[in-house]
Amino acid sequence: MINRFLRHIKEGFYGVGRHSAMSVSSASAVTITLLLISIFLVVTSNLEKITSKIENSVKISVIVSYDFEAQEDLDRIDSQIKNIAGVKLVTFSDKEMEFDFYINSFPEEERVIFEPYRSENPMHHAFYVEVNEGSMLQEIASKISAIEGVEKTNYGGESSTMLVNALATTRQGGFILVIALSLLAIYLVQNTIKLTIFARSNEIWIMRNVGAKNGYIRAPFVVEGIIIGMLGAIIPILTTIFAYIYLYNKLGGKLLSGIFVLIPPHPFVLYISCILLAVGIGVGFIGSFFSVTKYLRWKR
Amino acid sequence: MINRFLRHIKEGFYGVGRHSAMSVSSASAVTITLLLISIFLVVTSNLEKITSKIENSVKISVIVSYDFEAQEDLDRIDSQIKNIAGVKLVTFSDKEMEFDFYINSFPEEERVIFEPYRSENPMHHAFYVEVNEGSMLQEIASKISAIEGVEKTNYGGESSTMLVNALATTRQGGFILVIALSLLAIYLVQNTIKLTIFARSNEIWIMRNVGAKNGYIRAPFVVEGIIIGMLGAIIPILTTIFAYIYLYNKLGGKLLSGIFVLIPPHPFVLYISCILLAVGIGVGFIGSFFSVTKYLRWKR
Amino acid sequence: MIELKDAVKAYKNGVKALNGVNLTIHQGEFVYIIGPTGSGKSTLIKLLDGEEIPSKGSVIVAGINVGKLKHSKVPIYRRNIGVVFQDYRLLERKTVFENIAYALEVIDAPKNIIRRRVREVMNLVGLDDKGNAFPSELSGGQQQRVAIARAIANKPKVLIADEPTGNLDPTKSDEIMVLLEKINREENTTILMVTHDEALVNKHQKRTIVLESGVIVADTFQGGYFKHD
Amino acid sequence: MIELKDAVKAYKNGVKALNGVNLTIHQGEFVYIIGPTGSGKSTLIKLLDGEEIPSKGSVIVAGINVGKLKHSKVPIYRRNIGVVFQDYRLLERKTVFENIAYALEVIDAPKNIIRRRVREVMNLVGLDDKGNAFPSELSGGQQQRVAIARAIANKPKVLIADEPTGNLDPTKSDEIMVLLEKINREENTTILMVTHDEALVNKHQKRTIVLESGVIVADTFQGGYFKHD
Ligand SMILES: Nc1ncnc2c1ncn2[C@@H]1O[C@H](COP(=O)(O)OP(=O)(O)OP(=O)(O)O)[C@@H](O)[C@H]1O
Ligand SMILES: Nc1ncnc2c1ncn2[C@@H]1O[C@H](COP(=O)(O)OP(=O)(O)OP(=O)(O)O)[C@@H](O)[C@H]1O
Ligand SMILES: [Mg+2]
Ligand SMILES: [Mg+2]
Repeated sequence: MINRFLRHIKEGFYGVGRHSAMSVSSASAVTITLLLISIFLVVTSNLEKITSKIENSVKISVIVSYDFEAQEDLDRIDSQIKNIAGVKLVTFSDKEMEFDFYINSFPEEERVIFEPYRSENPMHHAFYVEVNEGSMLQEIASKISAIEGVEKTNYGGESSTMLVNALATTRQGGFILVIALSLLAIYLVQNTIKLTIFARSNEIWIMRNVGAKNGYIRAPFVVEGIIIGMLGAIIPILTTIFAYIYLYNKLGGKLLSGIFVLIPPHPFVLYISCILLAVGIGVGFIGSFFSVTKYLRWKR
Repeated sequence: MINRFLRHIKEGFYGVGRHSAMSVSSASAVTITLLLISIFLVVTSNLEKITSKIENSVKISVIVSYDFEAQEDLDRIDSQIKNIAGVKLVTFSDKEMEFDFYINSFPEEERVIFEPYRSENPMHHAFYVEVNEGSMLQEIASKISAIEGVEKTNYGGESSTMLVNALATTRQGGFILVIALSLLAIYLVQNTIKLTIFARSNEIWIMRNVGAKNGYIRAPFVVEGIIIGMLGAIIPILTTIFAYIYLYNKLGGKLLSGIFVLIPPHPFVLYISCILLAVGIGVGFIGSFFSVTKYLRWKR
Repeated sequence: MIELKDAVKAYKNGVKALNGVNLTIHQGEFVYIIGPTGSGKSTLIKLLDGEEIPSKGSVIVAGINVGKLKHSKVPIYRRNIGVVFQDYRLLERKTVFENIAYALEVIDAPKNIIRRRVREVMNLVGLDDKGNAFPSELSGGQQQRVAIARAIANKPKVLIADEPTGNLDPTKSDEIMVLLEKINREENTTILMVTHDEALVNKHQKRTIVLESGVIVADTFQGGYFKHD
Repeated sequence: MIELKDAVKAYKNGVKALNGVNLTIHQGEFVYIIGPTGSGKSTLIKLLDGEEIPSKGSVIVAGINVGKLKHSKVPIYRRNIGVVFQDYRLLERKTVFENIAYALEVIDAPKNIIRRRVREVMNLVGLDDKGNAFPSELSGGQQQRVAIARAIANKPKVLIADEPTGNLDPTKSDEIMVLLEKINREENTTILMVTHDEALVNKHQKRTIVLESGVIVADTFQGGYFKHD
């Protein structure tokens, strides 16, 4: 049994060598496919990280009505907000802080204009609410608006939701694209392997002629497919590791002067490498398995 | 001669039919490749349009110093700005307009705060400068700053340049990616065609045995490659046309509630279709041409 | 051992290669099948080998109804019969040694036994020095002998040979005939041999079945290349 | 017409298939080449066909130094010689008709002439009803006859045949021999035929060249299957 297993492995390696032109063709198809997948994975993972970071930084500001400024009202509103599902953090900011914050948003020389108004402070008390997921901003804001004593809510206006939605769409779209492209790419590789095996369908048929069972014929082809998948994964893995580390260091880990922070290479490239290797082996295995099976039925 | 040409064409069509399994394999490789290319083309073209639109909408605001408010100074500054290379449009906005513009940016109820100041208007005269290319913003702004009488220039602050730069980078990166992926995809197709022809290298050799010159052997294979390229382009072309028109109509021609306007489908999808068809034919031609040439040298 | 009952074989394109063949061959017999080109001899062999399924009638070899075998069981059935195909059917990417060894590997024979047996049959057909050559590096007659060696390697109960001497010179043909007769005698192997070689049939006289246009027109022990007209 | 001078052919793996062959064949001659399997007969044909290049010496056919031909010129040279290969070399994906027609299409023969000539040669070799069959649907002997038909289709000046009757029954072989003799006589075609068929050689006696281990051991007009020992 062990002997037979080893024989198939050996035959698989021989096969790669003896059909070197075809092996190179298949392996290069794997390589290109995995390079594509690698690019997509790196981009989407980083996009994923960036969007979740932005989403988290968007807050809902809750303006308290002038008629509900008593401490008990504020406590009630606070706890009511905290009870809403999806709310992460609620911070309170009183009128004074709001006024300071407001005038600080003007250039220094213009601030004097506002000082006279401090005594009759026109600002409201406010709560700032952080939510778990950017996509829930609108829903939570409208729930908060319904609380008694809340004059209005604001979450950075339309542009904020829009940005968050845009990023979410991009992320989802990107994810679907990764999956779709990976499937297409895998189909391509499978196609290539099928063709290399087609060129040997005669061989498969002769093996049956000589008394080889289907499983016996299939084994070395499958081993060959796996080897080709592994060989094809080498370049993409090395490229990913070195290119990502290089880019990360070159950019200082940031994109666009620091708004976006990249995923640190250390465990990340290892994960990507494992995924690439797994896809390579998987594609090689599946591609050769089904192709051989197909040609096994070519003749009796 | 014509006869011979027709014979090759006919043989090419026969070839596609008689090697239907292989034709399907090659054509599906072409299809996937072109689908990828199509997605990239559509995305980059729209990105291109959006960025150039954003770039164009970013203006430099030029604040005129209080000491240069005479009409002759304003005329001089105006003409000096217009002389700078890359400037597209210069519009003037006087103190009054600036004041209105400023207070209009506040909520209605707060505007009363500012009215007392209208008589002693603290605003400056200003020019608004549109430039030809977003990437030149910074350069032109600093040239304008150097003009006598200009107190300061402003172009939406750092965030504006950053956005423009980010979009430019994305666009460039996207362009390089399109080219790179197209090349890789084309290589994949060429690889696939090579394998289908490899499976027939024996045929090529026998043709030489019977006295067929290399060109004569090659012709029907090349016709076959072109046919396969064209067949492979059908699905991507139809998909592009219908999917783009559908998405365009569904989104109302806009992305993210109107900040970004999409390219109208009418001539656009036709251009894309032509490109896809050309790539399909080109890949089929080149792939088959070189593969046959390679196997022609297999034996004497 | 071999029994065909009303076997008819019509190919997909309508050609009726066999048209009702009844035939019984007993264990240990040595039978020639002769007949003009295109008379259905190879088709008969393909039926026996399970490569083609009879359109009508049945083909029974060693108690097995060959035409009814499941696709996956066909190779296992083939382990009991050795076939020399008219077109040799050698594995192009394996050497002569590996080609012959393959037929033994599939039945999980131990390595050292395989090696010994392959050397033995290579010697029997006179190819001692070609073990490492690939089929494309052999002459026509050498390829034919590899096919013979492979067919006899695992000592099958039935040996079916489709023109095993078509590409051999008279001397070599005679040697192969002597070899087959020895196998037939010593191992009691049933042998069915298609041949066009008049000289051979006349020299080594055996039961001879004559096919013509898909039907048996003579089945005689009289020996000699039977001319039917 | 055909002249080999000290032709030596050593294959890449070191096998010396031909070891200094000197041979002159004149226009219109009909020559048998016989010899044991593996003696270099097919190699000799491959040299004449330009498929292999002599390691030493020269091969000249119709004034052309075949071994020195440029790769791209080889097919054009081949239009003057018809070759029946031992392994047939038919185009698998073309029908019998198309296979034969192909040899005429490459020399840009007009369509109607091609059609007429193909029908003619198919009739000559007795394959009138197989025009639409693919090679895989033919019996061994039928494939061999397609190869013969293709080789004679464009009336070559030299016809080289490697065991053209190896898969044919004696009657058919005889018919093919008569056909070749007719072509030789009527079109003055030089014919070189490799064969193992003793009966044929004895019946249709011609100049006979005996190869053994890559050298010519006899070249005689005495006729008959020459036994050298
Ligand atoms: N796969 C096939 N499809 C269709 N027809 C076939 C097929 N194989 C053989 N035939 C036809 O069946 C008939 C018998 O063929 P077969 O190969 O059995 O002849 P044979 O007796 O072996 O001849 P030969 O001596 O030339 O080898 C022939 O007319 C042949 O053309
Ligand atoms: N491509 C090759 N590479 C290496 N050796 C070869 C090659 N072709 C033939 N040989 C060897 O050269 C020798 C002569 O082969 P050749 O095919 O010329 O013999 P032949 O006389 O035609 O034999 P047969 O009658 O069996 O066809 C043989 O020993 C063979 O193994
Ligand atoms: Mg046959
Ligand atoms: Mg030979």
